[in-house]
Amino acid sequence: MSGLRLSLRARPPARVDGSALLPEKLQGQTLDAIRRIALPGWNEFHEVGELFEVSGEATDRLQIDQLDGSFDRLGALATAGTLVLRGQAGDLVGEGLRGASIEIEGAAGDYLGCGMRRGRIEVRGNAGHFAGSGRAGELQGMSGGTLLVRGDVGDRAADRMRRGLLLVEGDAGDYLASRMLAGTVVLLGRAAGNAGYLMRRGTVVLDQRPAQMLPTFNANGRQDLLAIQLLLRSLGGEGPRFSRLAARAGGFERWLGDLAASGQGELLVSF
Amino acid sequence: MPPSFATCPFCGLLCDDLVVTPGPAGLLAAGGACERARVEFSALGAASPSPRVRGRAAGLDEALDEAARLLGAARRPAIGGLDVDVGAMRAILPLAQRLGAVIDHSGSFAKYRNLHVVQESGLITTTFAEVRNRADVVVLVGDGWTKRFPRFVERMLVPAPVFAGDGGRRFVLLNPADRSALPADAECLELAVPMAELPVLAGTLAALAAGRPVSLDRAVTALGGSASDGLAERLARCVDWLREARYGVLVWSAADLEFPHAELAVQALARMLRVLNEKTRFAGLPLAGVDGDLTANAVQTWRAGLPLPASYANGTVDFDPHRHALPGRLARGECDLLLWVSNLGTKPVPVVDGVPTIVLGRADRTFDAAPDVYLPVATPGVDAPGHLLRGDKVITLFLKPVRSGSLPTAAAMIEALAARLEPATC
Amino acid sequence: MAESLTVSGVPVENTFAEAFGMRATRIVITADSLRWARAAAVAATGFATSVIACGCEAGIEQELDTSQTPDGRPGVSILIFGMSAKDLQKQVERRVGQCILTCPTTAAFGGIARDAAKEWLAMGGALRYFGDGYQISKLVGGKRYWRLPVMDGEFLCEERTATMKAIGGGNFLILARDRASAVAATERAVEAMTPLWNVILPFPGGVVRSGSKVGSRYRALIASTNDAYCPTLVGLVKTALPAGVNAVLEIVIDGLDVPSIALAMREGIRAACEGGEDAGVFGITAGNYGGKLGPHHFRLHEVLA
Amino acid sequence: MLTRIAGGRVIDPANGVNDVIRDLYVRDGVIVDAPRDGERIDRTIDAAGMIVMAGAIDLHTHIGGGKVNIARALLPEFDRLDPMPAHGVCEPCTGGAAPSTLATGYRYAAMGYTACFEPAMLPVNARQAHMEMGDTPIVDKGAYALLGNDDFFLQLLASGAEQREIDDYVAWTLHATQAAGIKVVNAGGISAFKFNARSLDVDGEHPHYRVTPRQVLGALTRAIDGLGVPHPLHVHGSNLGVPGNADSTLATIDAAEGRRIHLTHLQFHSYGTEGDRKFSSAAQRIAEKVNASPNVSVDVGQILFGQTVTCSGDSMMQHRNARHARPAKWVVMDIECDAGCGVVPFRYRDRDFVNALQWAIGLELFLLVRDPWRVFLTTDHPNGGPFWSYPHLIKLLMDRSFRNEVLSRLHPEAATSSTLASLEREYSLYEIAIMTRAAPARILGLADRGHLGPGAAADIVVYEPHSDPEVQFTAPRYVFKDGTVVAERGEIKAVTAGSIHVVKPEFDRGIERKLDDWFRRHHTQSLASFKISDEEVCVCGRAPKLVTHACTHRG
Repeated sequence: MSGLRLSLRARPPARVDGSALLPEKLQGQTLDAIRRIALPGWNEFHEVGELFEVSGEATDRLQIDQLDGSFDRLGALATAGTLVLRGQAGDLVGEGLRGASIEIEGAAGDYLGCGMRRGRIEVRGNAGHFAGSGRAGELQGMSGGTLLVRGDVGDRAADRMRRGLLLVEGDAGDYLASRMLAGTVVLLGRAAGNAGYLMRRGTVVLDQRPAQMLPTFNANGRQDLLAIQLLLRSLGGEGPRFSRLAARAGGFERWLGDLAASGQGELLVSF
Repeated sequence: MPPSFATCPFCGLLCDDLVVTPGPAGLLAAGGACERARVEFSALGAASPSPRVRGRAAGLDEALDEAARLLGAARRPAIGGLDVDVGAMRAILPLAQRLGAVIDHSGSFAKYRNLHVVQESGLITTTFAEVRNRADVVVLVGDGWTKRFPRFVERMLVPAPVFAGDGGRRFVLLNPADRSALPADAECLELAVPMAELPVLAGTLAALAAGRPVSLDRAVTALGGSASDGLAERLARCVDWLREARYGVLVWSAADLEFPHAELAVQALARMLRVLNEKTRFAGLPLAGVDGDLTANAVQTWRAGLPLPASYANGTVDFDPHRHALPGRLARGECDLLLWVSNLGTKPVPVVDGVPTIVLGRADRTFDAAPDVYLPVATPGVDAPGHLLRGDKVITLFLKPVRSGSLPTAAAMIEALAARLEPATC
Repeated sequence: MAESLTVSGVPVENTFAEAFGMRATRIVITADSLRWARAAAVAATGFATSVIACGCEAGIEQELDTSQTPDGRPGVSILIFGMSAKDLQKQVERRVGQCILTCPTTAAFGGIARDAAKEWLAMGGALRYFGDGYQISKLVGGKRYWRLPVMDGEFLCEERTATMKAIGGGNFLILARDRASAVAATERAVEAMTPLWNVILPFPGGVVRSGSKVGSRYRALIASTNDAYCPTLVGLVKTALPAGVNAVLEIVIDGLDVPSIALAMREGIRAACEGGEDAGVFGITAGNYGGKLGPHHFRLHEVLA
Repeated sequence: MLTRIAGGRVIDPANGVNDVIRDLYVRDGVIVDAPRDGERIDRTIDAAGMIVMAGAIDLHTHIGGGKVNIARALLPEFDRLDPMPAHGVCEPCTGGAAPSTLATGYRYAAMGYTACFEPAMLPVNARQAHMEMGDTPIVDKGAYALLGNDDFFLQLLASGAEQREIDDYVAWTLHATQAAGIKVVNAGGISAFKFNARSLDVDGEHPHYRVTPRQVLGALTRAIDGLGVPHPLHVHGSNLGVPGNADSTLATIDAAEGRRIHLTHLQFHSYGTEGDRKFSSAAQRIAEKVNASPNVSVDVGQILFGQTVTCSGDSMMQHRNARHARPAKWVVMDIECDAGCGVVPFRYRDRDFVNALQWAIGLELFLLVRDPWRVFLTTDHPNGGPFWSYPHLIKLLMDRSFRNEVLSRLHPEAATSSTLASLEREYSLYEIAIMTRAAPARILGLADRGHLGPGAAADIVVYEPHSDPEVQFTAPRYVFKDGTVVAERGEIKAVTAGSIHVVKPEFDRGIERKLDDWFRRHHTQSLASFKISDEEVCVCGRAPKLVTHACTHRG
């Protein structure tokens, strides 16, 4: 496969900020120059060459293999190119993403795609807590782009989400879409407790009935809404399970809430 | 000559009406002292510790030398505890900066339940004297506050609210609160649902307060109640009280909210306060100030611009409650030294295999596993002067020592330690 | 150089139709059934014959089957032409708001391809306040939609629709023996032009009888009846009507580009001339202002070549 | 050690010196007379061709106290955008919308400011305010204690107490909180908000005490004059930010009845209701009144475009303005029968009509108030913009074409709704020196600051002249603080500790009997706990010394 390839060979003693490893920044550099890039750890800087086997050619595609969860912020703020991560990616992968594509052939840590604005992240395995949310202390979560998790997501996925698309094939932990401001979540698996807590606007499509429905969501009856049909049809390319959801007829059971917030969000539950 | 009153540093109320005298077994706290104050003063009074190196008594110089040697060798030190006064915190932060340490308060997980809400939605709050003089409706969440703030009822809730008109004061107890803590004749409404249901209860009240059409039956079912137990009526009455209040106060202590993502329940309550304030006055009182949590955070926040937990690694300061939280850093094996500073309380020091530990601690503290170095330090308000932020966040009180002790202050100890380190290279 | 050209034996004058630059947008209206899409389209393109007094020129472009619409429902595409994006903005807001939003089961989508887009007009973006705060914005496939709660569910409306450069005023005139022949010829022409994309015939039934000239003896009017083509004025004014011609009808074509208008003119003229002079059609000509006013000249002989 | 600053162009308005080439001598942190012949000069700093002024003084900047710390905690997103890594002698910290105390000290000093006054110190929060100021390195500090919304004062006033008793209470507060002056914020309004009132105009009645803001202003201005406190009553008027509040502002001036009064962040109080949008500039009316009233001084509270956070004691108006918060999060507090606070982040946008007009109104006030001794350069930091935008603001005042060029880029109606474009005035360097040095020192009663005469503290700034005032004022060549070079060309060279400035007027301590009773009945701390001693404030404020300025009886 073409592109640059880094393969982890030494585990750093503490978490390392990997945000310098962007295809757009490395593109065109020599392998030696890339080996000399220093990544900030805790009170020390690690040269890429010390930590990784470096091979291939620096194009707009970068693959990092053998990840063990000790690198945070991989792909943060990326605007272009393709980043392929294999193994256990760390926390804050794709933080503030602005346009690139990140493929994780493994699992992701917490805060996956937090604050992302554009671009696409796809995870083959599971993602941790706060996928598609925002950085702690800030008002907004993910505000654009597509975040697709083939496995499960942890708690608080899409917390404070403002725009964009979070697609999950597996299950979601507690407080899915908590404080959601707008945007769209489609969950094929099951949502654990308190889905939609304090959500203000936005759409959460649940292909399975959640464990419980908050009393601050009111039933809106069965609704077959054109906007939702259109939305689901647009997901046809994301795999057969999404196509099947799009093809099902008869609309959804629609719940409106959270009335504890402004109450204009919708939970759409397959029946 | 009037008695000289002491200020008690052992909870966020900072009661300043204690009379502390030397007794046969340690210090005798009288005056307004609560049981907790009596125990703490007494325990401190009896101790006469010496520095220890790996459990063995040592001279101060030897212990400082050893601590400095360990600090000098550390590449990734963590500073924890921070159960301290302003002076100690002011000394700790330059050291943290110099060492590139990660720094966190032992109670920051609970503290963060409130900080989260401030940072991600905002809050309307009030302080003790407003509660005392103004509050006509007081909503009390949980019951941990009765233990953590023993004299809160006596000092803030028993005196008549002089600005509240003639109606007196009404109470709402959310969750299984201790009714007996309140005056026996107080008008009181109990919504006794399990603490873990607080998010649902808070959301329901917020929605009802905003006049939204919430089904009381569904709410009762979700809260684990039944049609016959009157919960629906009490919910409705509670909302009436909230809306009728001239000056309502909602009291909670974040440390009580021991369930995951509790900050969301606080945020629901914060929303409720916003809605209520469109028509009437209703403020929150997040009770805190135990173990110096507010103090440590305040000093860090004003000096660095960012609260705890923080990292000073690589000559910068960074705030991230997720990545820099000390328990996580320790559990992941990232730290190679733990400096624990605690001159107020005696919370257990985390023990991590292979991580040397230096404790600057209260005179009476004991250990299950002896730290590499223990440096006893003065307790502010007992052996040394100091300053602490009170539990309502606005008032800082001076802690006058009740005796003249010989122990150095934590600040002095840290400065002595810092003086032994190699000159900073950066 | 009076080169002569006939179609089915009908002489076509060697002249040109003079057309103007305009701005246009296409809106795709869908509904649960074609009936309601059509109803909305008819209303939305009503009273839109001439930009001078109607604010725009509009018409139904095509009826669409379920494979041709964004939401898989039957639909109708309409084209609206105006002199500027600003004028169009006003018309789109009014027509979508009054005629599509109001019509059962419908939805409205922008119909101009993104790469042809010139300016963007607010469509759902302008109508959303009808939702009184209950409107929902939704981004699907990179396009923003507004969902307005209405009494049969939701009105779905794309946030904006694009304009593109377009042309108004393509035309030809049918010179006929009598009114019946003229009408029959225009009916044939309109039928032939109806399947064509990118064009509309903004006048009633696609046909206009009140051809106009620039100016008037009344100072307030900028145009008035085309007296040279009025059979009832023969003998009174300098007429343009060949002998035997007693009725003239015009077909005006607005289109998104030159080839589409040219194609429409060719198909229309050919159909009008079908049956030749036996059908009472004696000539084809076109309206122009001497070439001074409009940049687009559709020469009849070239169009038919 | 004797230092000579040689050959600079000295601008020292307090001593009537305008651009005169002369040497300055500094010994032990103080400016001294030229030495006798033969006396050894240890160090000479060549200032030839450079401009020498006293250290600048900011008389209204929110640098400490709980509300600023709330703002810091509230907005980590802006700290993350403005990191200040460890550098030279500076510890790592952050700037942002509400900068850290370290960043505040470093940036003020680097810019040639050597003294800063926190204008809204809540008496109950005074310790923390002094601590935050104490952790603000290099610069001198002082604070104005807030009165006029505290229940003790309001009940005194409502009960018809004698002025003498009010004077004693005001003086007691100055002593107990270690303050340099007294400020009133939305007189009576903060308290009224606790009784659920949502607005209170100058002649409106407080819902509980039945007193009016006019009475509050009257009593406090009388007390300040009577006690001989050098700084006039510092007044944040009624109806902050409300269109049409110019009437309240004029009424506030009248309420002083000719006694000294300082109107702060006047820009936020100079709004009319003309025009389609019912929002207009009343700067001309206000400035005329100020020009005609020699008892009045003002600071402007200029707004500058960008992100900021408003920190105010005015909980009533901040709650009302909270709907404009951006980002949409805010904190409002009622505080301890003393006052309140509101922290509301704002983003001032140049394409927004209201914001653009606010900008223009501020500049109109600067240019229309004629006497530079009575108008002060402030942005009400951080409320209208950060203090580090002062060089930009100075350029706006000194360069008309620059000002009009900026105006032309704003919302077009800002120009048509104000007279700014037609104002030709350009401030001179001498006038800038007055408004940023000599005048603040005079109005605060700081005998040893704000000038370069012998006996003054050696707070001295040496600027390299530059055709662009913004460049010149951003990074002076040298900044001396008490004789130490603390900054060169914008870089901090030494981190020193500033002094605390206070006033301590004489009063009858008998007031403490009444206060003690009040504390027992209403407070949650004792009177003894409340008071801050001289020794304690130096610990809190990390101050090498407490400088007490004289009060002279006038009354």
